[in-house]
Amino acid sequence: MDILELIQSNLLTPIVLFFLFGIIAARIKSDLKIPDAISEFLPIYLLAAIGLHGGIEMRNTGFEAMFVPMMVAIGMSLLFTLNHYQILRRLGKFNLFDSYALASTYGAVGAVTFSVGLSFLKNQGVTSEGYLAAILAVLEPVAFILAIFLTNMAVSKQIKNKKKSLGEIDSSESELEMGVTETKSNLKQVLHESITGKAIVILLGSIIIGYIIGEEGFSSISIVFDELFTGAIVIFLIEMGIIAGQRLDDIKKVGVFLISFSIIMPTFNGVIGVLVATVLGLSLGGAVMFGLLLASASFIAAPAVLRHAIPQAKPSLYITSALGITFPYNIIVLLPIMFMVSSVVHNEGSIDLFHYLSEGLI
Amino acid sequence: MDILELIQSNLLTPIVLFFLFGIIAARIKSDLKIPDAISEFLPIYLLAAIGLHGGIEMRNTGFEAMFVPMMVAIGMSLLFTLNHYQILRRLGKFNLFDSYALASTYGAVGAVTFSVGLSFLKNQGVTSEGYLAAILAVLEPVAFILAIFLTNMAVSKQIKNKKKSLGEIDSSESELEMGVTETKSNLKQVLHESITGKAIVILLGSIIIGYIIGEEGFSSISIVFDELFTGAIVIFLIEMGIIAGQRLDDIKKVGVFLISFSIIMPTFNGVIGVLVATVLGLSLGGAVMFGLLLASASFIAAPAVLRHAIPQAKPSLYITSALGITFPYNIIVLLPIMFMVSSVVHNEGSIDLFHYLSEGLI
Amino acid sequence: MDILELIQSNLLTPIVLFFLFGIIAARIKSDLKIPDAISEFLPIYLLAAIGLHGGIEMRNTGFEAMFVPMMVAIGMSLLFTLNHYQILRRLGKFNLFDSYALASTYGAVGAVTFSVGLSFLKNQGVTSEGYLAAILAVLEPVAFILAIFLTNMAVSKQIKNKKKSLGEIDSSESELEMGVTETKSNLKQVLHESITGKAIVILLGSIIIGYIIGEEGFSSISIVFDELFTGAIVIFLIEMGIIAGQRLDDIKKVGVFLISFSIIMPTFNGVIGVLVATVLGLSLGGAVMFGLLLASASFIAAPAVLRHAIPQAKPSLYITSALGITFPYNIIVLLPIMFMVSSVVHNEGSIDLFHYLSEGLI
Amino acid sequence: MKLYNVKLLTVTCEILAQKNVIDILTKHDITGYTAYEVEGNGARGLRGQGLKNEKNVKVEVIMQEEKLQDVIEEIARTLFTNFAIVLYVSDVGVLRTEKFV
Amino acid sequence: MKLYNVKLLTVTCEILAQKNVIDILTKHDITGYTAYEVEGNGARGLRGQGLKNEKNVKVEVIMQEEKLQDVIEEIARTLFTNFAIVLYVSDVGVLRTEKFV
Amino acid sequence: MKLYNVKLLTVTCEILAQKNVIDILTKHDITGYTAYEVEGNGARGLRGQGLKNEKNVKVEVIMQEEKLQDVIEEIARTLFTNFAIVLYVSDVGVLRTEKFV
Ligand SMILES: Nc1ncnc2c1ncn2[C@@H]1O[C@H](COP(=O)(O)O)[C@@H](O)[C@H]1O
Ligand SMILES: Nc1ncnc2c1ncn2[C@@H]1O[C@H](COP(=O)(O)O)[C@@H](O)[C@H]1O
Ligand SMILES: Nc1ncnc2c1ncn2[C@@H]1O[C@H](COP(=O)(O)O)[C@@H](O)[C@H]1O
Ligand code: NA
Ligand code: NA
Ligand code: NA
Repeated sequence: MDILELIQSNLLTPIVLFFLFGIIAARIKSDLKIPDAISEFLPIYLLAAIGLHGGIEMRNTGFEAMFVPMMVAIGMSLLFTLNHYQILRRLGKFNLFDSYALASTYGAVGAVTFSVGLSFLKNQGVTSEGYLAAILAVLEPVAFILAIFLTNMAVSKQIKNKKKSLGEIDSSESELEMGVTETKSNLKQVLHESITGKAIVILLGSIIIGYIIGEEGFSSISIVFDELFTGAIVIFLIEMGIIAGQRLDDIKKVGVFLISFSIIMPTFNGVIGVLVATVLGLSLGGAVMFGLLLASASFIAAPAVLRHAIPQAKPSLYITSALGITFPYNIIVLLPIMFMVSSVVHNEGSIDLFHYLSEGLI
Repeated sequence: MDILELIQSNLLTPIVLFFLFGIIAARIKSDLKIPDAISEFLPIYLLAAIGLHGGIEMRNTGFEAMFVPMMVAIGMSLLFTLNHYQILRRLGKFNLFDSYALASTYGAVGAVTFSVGLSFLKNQGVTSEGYLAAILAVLEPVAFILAIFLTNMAVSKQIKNKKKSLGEIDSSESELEMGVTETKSNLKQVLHESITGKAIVILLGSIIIGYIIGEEGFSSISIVFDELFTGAIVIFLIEMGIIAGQRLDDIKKVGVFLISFSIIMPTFNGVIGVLVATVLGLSLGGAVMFGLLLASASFIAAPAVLRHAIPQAKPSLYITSALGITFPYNIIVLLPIMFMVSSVVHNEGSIDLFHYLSEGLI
Repeated sequence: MDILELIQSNLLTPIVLFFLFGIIAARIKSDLKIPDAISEFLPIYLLAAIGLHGGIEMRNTGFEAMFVPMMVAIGMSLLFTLNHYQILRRLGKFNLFDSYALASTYGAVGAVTFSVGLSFLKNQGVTSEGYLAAILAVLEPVAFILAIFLTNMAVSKQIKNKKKSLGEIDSSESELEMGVTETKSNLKQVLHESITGKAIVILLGSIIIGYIIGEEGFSSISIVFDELFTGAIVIFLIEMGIIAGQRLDDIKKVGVFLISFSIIMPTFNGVIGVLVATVLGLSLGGAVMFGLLLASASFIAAPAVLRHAIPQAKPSLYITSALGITFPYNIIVLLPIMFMVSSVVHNEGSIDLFHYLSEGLI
Repeated sequence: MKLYNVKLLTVTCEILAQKNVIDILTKHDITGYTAYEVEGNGARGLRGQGLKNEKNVKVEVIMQEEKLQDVIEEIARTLFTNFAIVLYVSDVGVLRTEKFV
Repeated sequence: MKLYNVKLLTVTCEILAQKNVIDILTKHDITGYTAYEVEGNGARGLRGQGLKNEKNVKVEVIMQEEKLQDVIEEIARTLFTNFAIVLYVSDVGVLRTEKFV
Repeated sequence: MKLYNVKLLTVTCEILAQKNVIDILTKHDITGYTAYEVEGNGARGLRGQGLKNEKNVKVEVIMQEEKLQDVIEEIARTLFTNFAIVLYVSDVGVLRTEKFV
């Protein structure tokens, strides 16, 4: 199966089709809507299912194997966030706030994307390392914390410079100090919010519970947390499609640069991720999920964190690009591409890789 | 099994029992209630399940077989709507607006009734043609569009007559023209609303997706969209029972004529439907579902369309009769009757039909 | 397996772990929350499932066996409520209103606790008598009705005494009569509310429906109302854990006396319940469930009834102790204890009981 | 179009007191009202998280000034002691006074 | 900070009339509004139980006094006869009048 | 019963700014408030469809006139630039002024 065939066959799965259906429903201005309570519950359910599954796997395989990939993932997430910032600020000419907000949105991970990835692999009959769920949990706040830290540093610096250039005026000084203090408490608050955010809490909790109960304890709830999984994603993706569809008009406003960024950057991050994971010894499926973690952008957690941490950044930019462009691209196009790349590097060794890649991709 | 036995055995299924239970809960003024989010989600789910199922069937059987039954169904729906109007306006002495609103409520179809019908057949171990889901989708707006068109024609005519009898007064003229223009935009808006209404959109979308994915693609979500189906109807019918029960007091207000209409008309339409479908070559189960389409009245879509299209009509009339009388009658009594009729005409040919029918019915 | 092992193994089931997880999520001030619509729907679902299951069982076994245990349960519930009152009023020095409210909260039953109990037994591979669901339904209002009756008697008496001591002042007299009349209508209203309360209505309705449809009729909905049961409890217990966790701070306010009461009283009631049930001939599992009924406190129905019936009582007392202390204690510690006790008395007769108990408990 | 002065009474209270409030209105022959669930904080602590019964509700009633005093007096007398409740009154203009008795 | 006097128009109506109300606002170049679902009782009976379409909605609009008359006149003329609807106007103070046309 | 004049401050803002608003209230020793989710339209576009974080919330606070100026000043200064937010003030009468500091 070549890459176009794989994309095509992925396109014709219920998950992708119902997502596209949601987009169309929104475009023809249908009043179709999954009620809020359901669409707020589904991510919690999906994360619990992912976590339980990951925890059970880790009980079987131990978690020593996890540390190197996790450290590498954290490192790459930080590196990529910095890289995004440079590109957005220098090439994209975005202001400091938007640049950091976007950089961390793409440095962070998307739990829904991860769910779709797991379903995709299941469909391909391929498994992945259970500890990737733990990496998902740990990776969630990393990029945000970096971006918030750097934003606050930059703001402090700006303020100090302003202060110098204005001379030392008393009233202004107290204001400045207040600003810096606010900034600090800001970071502290965001740290707390990130770590106690519902996504991380349910994910980590479920991993631990999965680890404790194992296959046997899971059996009584496996129908809910395993067998209903794909159907639940389908229902959630109808709503995600509707929301993405409602945002399509805004895409024009984000500009050509950000549109390109939202497609090229995940591709780059994702393929690098697959290759690095392969080198680290992850399985075919594991490398795909590792790549997907790095390729995905956050669109549920991001606004919750960034509106408080960098309120000056425009949410219309980071939500629209992450949900309206990158998410569809990732689940429809990039996932099969990364699967292809991973298949190649897992079967044939890394020698022929770039040769093969260029054939497969173009 | 004779017809009374069949009605009795249908009465003792979970679906019907929980519906009756809902009615009783409402009558004793219990605070039992299925939360809104759940009862708004369930029809979407049911329609998705119906659509997927229909689409998969059509993939197996092709959709050429669909066109004649669909055209006949549309024709009958239009004819029946006109017939309802004459009966309601002439015999029932309802005003123009209520007559058209009621006529189209009974000309339209009920998706919930359709779901219950599918479950009823499953229970009887009988299948039906998959394309009936497509007919359900197409039939949804037909009766409304006709009724709205005719209402607007009638209103225009009334206005013109008034205008003539009053002579040409300037100020009145502009008002009249405004009226007509409003009417036109009204129809256009209703057309759009009908076609983009959530019921049709999810139903058509799911049919297409079912057609694309087929049995194989469906397998990963069949537990959600097939195995949970009957349980989901049960939960939804608790709420429908509660709402019907709350409306029982209003039944006195709708009057004896409308009560009789709400029972006799569906019976007539439904039995004719079964016979016509049998002539068209539909299976035993298919003929029942075809009859059910014509027998059913709309109580979820109707208010959404009619409040905008014919705001002068009293919703208490059409909702109460459709949900409070016709729906219970259809799922408890008429469904077994139509099943009996269909069994007879499918087994014994149409020669003995009326003889047998009169025996079975009385 | 000794009692500590059993507690430990119970501690490591998904239900208990997710409950503890919810508590932790609340303590670290996570924004995790199961949407209201879901957490309002789940008790309805659980009660429907319990009822159906009980009704089906009763169809198999007949319901003659039910009457003696039911009468005994009612008697014990009334006796225990009176006992609670004496302890709370005399030893605890609570005021009349709080004493009656708390007494009936602990005299009443908890449907969620019952659900967890059923799952616990399933996990242990033990069954219980189906008619216990009917006892659950009947027991719901009993303690409330008694407490309300006694409260109103007490209030009337107080008023009469006051009246006597003040002499017969006209204006005061009419006020008094009004008071008594209000009290009566109060009791009438509460009786109606108790019996038409959603918990009882859905439970009784489902028992009857289960009885009517039997195993065969149930098969089409067993996936929803049986196989999803444990998973649904898990989801519900996340939310219960969150709410219990939010109330942990209030526990300090309820005082040492009430904390001890919330642990000792259920233990006493529950163990007595197991022993009495065993004497009455209930099975191992049935005796545990019987004990659990008497041990459990009501935290969903109680506020709804008591706020109207005894508005002077502080809900912070009875909700906090029932949900924050007794519920966790019951499902984590007391359930295994009662199971142990029931195992002992069912296997070894009652001779060695106290010897064995003291070994097992200490 | 002329706007007539009437009173808008707003009662924010725990959800289990809604029935009591509406019963008082009914007793004074007032049938029209609007209600919706809210959350809030007050003397009786944070309300609105957790169990449905622990939420608040707002009940809004447009009424003629004459009835106002009796209604708020009865609400204050019967509900202020035992329930989480807040009540306020504002002036509003309506088109059809006949709708609001 | 100075508070400027503007009008707050509140329309409580059946949910299916919400679109009509907002269309009227749009026609008068008013785009800002706030809306939420409510339940209630009135001349057209209890609303808010049961089917979504049978619920009520409140639409609140802060606007300059100039536009008020035209808007309420049009709402009254086109919606009062056929829909469950109640409308009232109150005085409020805002900081930024430029936000409310 | 005598009604005492106090102020009702209403803040309609994006849900993620709710915490900021309540923090400002707390800073001014105001603990009582009522809040509920709404949807709406304004300068920052349609809000209330889609993701929970993209909804609005209304926060209503009854308070004494003295504190009003400081509170709205701080809300205006810290939140007006970056958040979807609207604020208005009205006059209401309450029975128990001691409840509203
Ligand atoms: N100052 C206030 N402003 C607005 N709403 C309030 C205020 N104080 C209390 N409330 C509301 O009234 C409810 C009951 O108040 P309380 O009886 O003081 O607990 C609270 O839960 C809030 O929803
Ligand atoms: N007196 C009133 N006070 C507050 N809201 C009212 C009042 N009368 C009616 N309403 C609201 O307006 C809706 C429509 O009223 P109506 O057209 O009278 O049925 C009702 O369902 C209530 O939500
Ligand atoms: N004129 C208005 N009347 C009522 N509510 C408004 C108005 N303008 C804005 N809002 C509400 O305030 C929110 C924020 O407004 P904005 O900052 O203008 O986007 C909107 O989403 C509406 O809910
Ligand atoms: Na990423
Ligand atoms: Na029909
Ligand atoms: Na008990």
